[in-house]
Amino acid sequence: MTSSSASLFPRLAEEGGHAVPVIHQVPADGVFALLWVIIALPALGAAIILLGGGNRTKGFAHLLGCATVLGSFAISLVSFFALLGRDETDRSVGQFLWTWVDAGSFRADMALLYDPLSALFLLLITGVGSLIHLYSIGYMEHDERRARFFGYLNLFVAAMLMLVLSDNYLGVFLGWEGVGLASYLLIGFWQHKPSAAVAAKKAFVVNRVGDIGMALGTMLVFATFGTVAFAPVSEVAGEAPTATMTALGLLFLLAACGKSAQVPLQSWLLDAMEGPTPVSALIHAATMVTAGVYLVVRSNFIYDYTEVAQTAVVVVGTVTLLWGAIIGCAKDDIKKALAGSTMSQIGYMMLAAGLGPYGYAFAIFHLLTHGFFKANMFLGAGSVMHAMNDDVDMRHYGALQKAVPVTFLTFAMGYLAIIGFPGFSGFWSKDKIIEASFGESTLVGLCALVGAGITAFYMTRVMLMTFFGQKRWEEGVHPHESPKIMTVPLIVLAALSVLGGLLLFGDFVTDWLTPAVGAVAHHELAFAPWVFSLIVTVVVAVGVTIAWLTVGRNEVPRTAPQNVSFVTRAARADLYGDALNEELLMRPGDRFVTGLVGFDDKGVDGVVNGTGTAFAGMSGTFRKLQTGYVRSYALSVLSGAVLVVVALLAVNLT
Amino acid sequence: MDPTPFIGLSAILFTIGCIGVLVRRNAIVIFMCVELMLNASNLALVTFARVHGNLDGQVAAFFVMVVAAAEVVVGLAIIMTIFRTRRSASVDDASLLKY
Amino acid sequence: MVLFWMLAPVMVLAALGLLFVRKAVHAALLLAVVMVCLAIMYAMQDAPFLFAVQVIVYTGAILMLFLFVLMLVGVDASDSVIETIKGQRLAAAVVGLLFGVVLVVGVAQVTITTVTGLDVANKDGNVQGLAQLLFSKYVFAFEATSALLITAAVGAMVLAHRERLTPKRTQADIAAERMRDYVAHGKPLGPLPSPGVFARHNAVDTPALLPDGTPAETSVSRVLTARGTIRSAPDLADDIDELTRGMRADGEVRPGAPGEAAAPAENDDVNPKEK
Amino acid sequence: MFPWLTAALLLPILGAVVVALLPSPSGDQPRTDLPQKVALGFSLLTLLLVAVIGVGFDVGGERYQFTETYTWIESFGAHYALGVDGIGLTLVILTAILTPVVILASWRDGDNGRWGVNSFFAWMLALEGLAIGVFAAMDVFLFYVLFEATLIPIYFLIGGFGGARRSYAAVKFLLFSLLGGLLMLASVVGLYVVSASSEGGPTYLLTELAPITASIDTVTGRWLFLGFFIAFAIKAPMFPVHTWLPDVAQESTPGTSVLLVSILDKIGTFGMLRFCLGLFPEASQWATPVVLVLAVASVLYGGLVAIGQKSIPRLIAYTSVSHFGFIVMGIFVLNSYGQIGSTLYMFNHGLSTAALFLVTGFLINRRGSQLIGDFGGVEKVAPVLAGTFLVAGLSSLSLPGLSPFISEFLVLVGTFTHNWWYAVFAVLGIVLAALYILLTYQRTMTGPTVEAVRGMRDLNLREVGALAPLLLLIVVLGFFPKPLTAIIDPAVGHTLEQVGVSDPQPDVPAPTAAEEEINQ
Repeated sequence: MTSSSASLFPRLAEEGGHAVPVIHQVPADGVFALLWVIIALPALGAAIILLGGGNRTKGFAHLLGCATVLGSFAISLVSFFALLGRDETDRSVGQFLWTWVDAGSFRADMALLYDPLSALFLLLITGVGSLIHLYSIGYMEHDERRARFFGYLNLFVAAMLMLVLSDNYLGVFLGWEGVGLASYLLIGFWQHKPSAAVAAKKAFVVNRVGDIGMALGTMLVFATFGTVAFAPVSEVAGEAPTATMTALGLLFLLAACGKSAQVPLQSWLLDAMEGPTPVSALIHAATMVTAGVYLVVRSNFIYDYTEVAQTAVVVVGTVTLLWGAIIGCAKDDIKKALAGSTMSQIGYMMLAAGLGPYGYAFAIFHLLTHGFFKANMFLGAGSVMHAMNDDVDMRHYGALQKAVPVTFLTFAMGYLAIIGFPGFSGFWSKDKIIEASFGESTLVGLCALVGAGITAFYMTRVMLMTFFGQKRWEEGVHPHESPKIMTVPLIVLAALSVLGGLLLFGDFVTDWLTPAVGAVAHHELAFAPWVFSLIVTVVVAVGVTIAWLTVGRNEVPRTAPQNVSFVTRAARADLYGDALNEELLMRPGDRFVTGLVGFDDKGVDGVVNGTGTAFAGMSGTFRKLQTGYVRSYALSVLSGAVLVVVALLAVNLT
Repeated sequence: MDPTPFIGLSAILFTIGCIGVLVRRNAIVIFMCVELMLNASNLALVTFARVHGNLDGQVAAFFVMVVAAAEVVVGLAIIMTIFRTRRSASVDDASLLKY
Repeated sequence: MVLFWMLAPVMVLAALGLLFVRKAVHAALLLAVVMVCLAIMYAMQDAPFLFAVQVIVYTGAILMLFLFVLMLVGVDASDSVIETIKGQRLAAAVVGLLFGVVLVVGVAQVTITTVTGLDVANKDGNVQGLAQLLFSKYVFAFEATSALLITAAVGAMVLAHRERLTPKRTQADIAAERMRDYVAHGKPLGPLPSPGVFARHNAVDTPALLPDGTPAETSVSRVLTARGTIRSAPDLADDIDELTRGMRADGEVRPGAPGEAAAPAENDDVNPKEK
Repeated sequence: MFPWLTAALLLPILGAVVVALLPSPSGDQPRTDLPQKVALGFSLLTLLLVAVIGVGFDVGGERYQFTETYTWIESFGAHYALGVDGIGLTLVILTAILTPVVILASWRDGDNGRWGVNSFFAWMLALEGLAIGVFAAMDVFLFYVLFEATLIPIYFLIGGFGGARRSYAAVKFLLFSLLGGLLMLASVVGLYVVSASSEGGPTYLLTELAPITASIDTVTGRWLFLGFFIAFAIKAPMFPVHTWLPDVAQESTPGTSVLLVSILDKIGTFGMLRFCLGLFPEASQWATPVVLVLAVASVLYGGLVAIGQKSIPRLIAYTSVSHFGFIVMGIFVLNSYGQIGSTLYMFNHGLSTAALFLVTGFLINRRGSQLIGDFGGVEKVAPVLAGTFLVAGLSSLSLPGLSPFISEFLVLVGTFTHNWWYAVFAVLGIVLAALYILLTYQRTMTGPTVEAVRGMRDLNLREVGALAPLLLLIVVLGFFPKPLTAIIDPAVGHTLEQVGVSDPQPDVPAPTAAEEEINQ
């Protein structure tokens, strides 16, 4: 690696302390032979439900949907413990299924890679997925298309599992777009609402922009290394030119931005809240949106060799964490507030992932805990909406803690976790990230710190507006607690939100992930870690206090006040991200397309039709020669004869 | 006998026939002019037969006559038919073959 | 050669006449002159068979056909002097003369040095020589011409044949139609009355008199009526009056003079066409 | 040896004759659907025959198999010579699969034509036979004759059955095609001159011609190449000679559009691969930059203009322009990924566009309007229709897991390894694809159900039966394209060998041993 003294971020790799891990796969035996079943089960479920049709599968679709995911969870769990029992060097299990694409020297296999990283993801996806499936049985009970909903959910789980299990970039791409499709279908699940249909399309299209990065990245990987599989690439990654690695890193960052709703491709996530709430919990909080983080962490053997791309990841993460947090502060729609928060939290993960070996493990750790508490909160929000007749406006809530006690308590667990209340899971994971980012750069660290404060502010605001204060309910709303099938998953997730921090106990997570992402590196910090924890806690407390002072003490108006500061207006408008897209892309794009259509009709086709018209005009002129008089024809025949004779004479005379 | 005047006469008659076809309008007269052209060529054929000293030219002239006879039969029948339907023997009246 | 120089101007003049005469019949006669002269030239050039054929087939058959057709089309049909196609005459003259000039120039290029003559070829006789060629070298062409002639004959028949558009009227149809006419218009059932037959004057140009003394105009041929060479009944009546006056010198006059009787001549009997 | 390919060529044509001679149904009799049934029977028999050919094809064997060669016109060196390599076989199979599907889907479409039902299905079968002949022709002259002959049935199919301005569309199509055909004829004549002056005398036989043209004079070669290329570009169609396609798609019946876009247009790209590259390797390399620019332009232009369309068939037509851009791009990047991808793309595009045309055809037939604005909320009343439309659309936008993805990706990989600039621009096409498909889906299928579609029936059994094989193939080949790539791979290898290029090597080749180890 070439050194760059101008860099803000000194690299440990340069000092030789960090070894980029190389993936050595061992054949799948024992329980690992069943790896493919983990994907196949939900895929089968989706196929049965979707091909069978809504009416025929109505009776059993929800049960089948849950059963397949629970089955996958069981296998994942067994596999996890099996992996736990292995040597650290044997923890990358490969399973070859079949050759997918084989063209010339291009080859991509349907092959699975089960290593500590994917193991954690499997647990998250199937575990949280199972809970959300169960919850959906209750949440979607009155929807006549519930069977189809479960079909889509299963499809999503299958695709997501493909994404994290594939051993090559093309397979990741398959899962990548598969989850995009499922997300599209689920956001637009209530597609009779035009807003849902538009949001679904927007999500897909924005994701496609990110997919450009994924596609080009995969191509560049192939062009550089002659293969798209992780293992061989990780072996020789160090020999590739830095420029290539930078390009790869930026391309995959583009992909990650799309999938994980990072600035500048963040605009779809808030709109995606049009989907049913379990979808928001599963796809747009816990799993799919974290795929970008997965991609960056999985490609650690690329990012470790390129500072520029890493810096880009850090910048994107930092900007997004603030961006999302600010948006979250202004939203009155409970789901959108949570979506802003999701964006912000993924920003943290991105930031961590961009820190390289200092942060990979913490990114994943935060990803897990976030998966727990954010799913918990989304489901809680769903439960609240369920109680409030699907009203999402927090200004119509208030004083719900008595009406929906279980939801309140579980939501509170999630709340404490996300703001980083000491001891709760979010405290451990976020604290580590802030600490590591301070090690990188004071500026980034400060941003992360401020983000934590804002997080505390807006989450407290959500909490206060929803569960405390005065009743501001709509007429005829009688809040009631949700059925057991919904509250049980809430309780489980709340427990995980509280206890998720245990994963860090004895540095379990970081050690576990070492074979996949390398050992954690540590900065020499100015203060001891506990000092950072203290600072973070103080900042959080400040955020909570501000929220209490502004929201908790005052009456909350039932309609949003309009004479507010510019910052609030901007935050309500998603910091003008959509407006920017519209002005910069959609409007000119529209005009360009209209112009092009006109050009095609009038220009390109005009040339064609013009030629036709010209010939028609010419023949119109020439046909006048055809007078119909035999004698003029005879005259022309004679003239021809004269010409022939003259020609003959001319030839003979010369 | 010098054959050249014969050939010249043939050419002159042929030309007159041509012009006749072009300027006359009565279909029957036009037909006569065509006959004149055929005859003019016959004269040339016969003359060349004498020049070359074999009878092939005469045979050709004979064939021309036969063909002319057939042509006249059909042509006049056509003129009759047209006359019957259109009450006119002028070729300018049969000008349907136009734009 | 003398003969040639005598005939040639005649032919050229006759041919030119073809261009300028107004009546088609005259054109046909001028063409006949050209053809006969040509026949003589064939004879001059040792082609007696063609001479005969020219006279018999061309002048005899083809020209007669022309005349027949002219008769059918109308002998008096003549071209109008006005040219209908703009510039046709001028263009025809220019192109035609150009053609002629080119032709003549072309012919003049060829200098015919030796004339072989047909003495050798005609040693067994011209007809025999031609027959020899026709039935050996040109036999296929000859057979083809026979097919051509048959086709032409059939073609001419087909063309001249008038397509029957309605079923042929049988005698019964005609009789029935007459009855219908009689019922509807009171047309006489029988044949038209024969013209008047008088003791003194027995001619087709005089209408017969009906029992009431009126002339029956249908009794006279329509052609005569059209030509106006008909003697009207009043004329005849005058004659008769004269006669009777002469006969009845004592001055006794017969009642119902024909002059008055001619007045109601216009009735249904009169052919509506002539009306 | 049994002349399998001749049989596959003649069987549909025989079917066409039989169908044409069947008594045509008159108004007062109950409908027996006899022409449809007989046509379907013949097309299925052909499919069976082609399946036998496919099974009998030896992947490791000769390049051209099932060859038959008879001298046709000796003085031209023209032969009746048939034979297939992997590329030709792929397209023959595509033809054989699509024809029965189209016949089944167009069951009622021939009822209101200018001519009877019989002629509609007879022309379809005739087209199938001729198309198989084109793909199997081993002689340039025979190829040319069949290439032009395919215009006859398709002209009557467009001009006889469809919308109000079908005559305009048919004539436009014909004129475009004839223009291309004329240029190609010039090149075919030129080939005669070239081969006649060679040692072996005139020959049009591909196998004998290739060595002759390989050493052709550069300038001549380039001119001859241009004649072929322009004809194929019009056929394909590529920007800027594409404008006949939207008109035809708009006016003709869906079945006709499928036969045209999915099968006939492939002759263009097939021809580029076999004739342009096979006969004029030097000229092909010379033309590569221009062709690639045009191809990328087609990709983007087709996609952009598709977004702006108001009529669904026109939109699909423009998407095809975009897709053909990809195919041509893959062919002219001159490496195995691109060309395997292109050949696969031809097959997959055939399937996905057929599905898209047919399902939108069903939709349009029900509503009686082609305009996107006349639909809305169809998903609610006809979920199966909406679902199949979505799957067909997703395959058109190359969603991974559906067969077109693999081909598109391979083409892009090929382009990337050739020159990454082209790939960067072409890859924008995938965003455009998402836009034009999903916008259409959103506008027609989602939202509140508009009044006019409220009583719309869902797909019936026949329609599902026509679409199911297509969608099944799309999904199966999306995960397991091996049967096709296996037969295409050697053929592309031969083509590249003729051109004299080989695949670029990776900068940092990664060891593959580790992979092989687990793969056992």
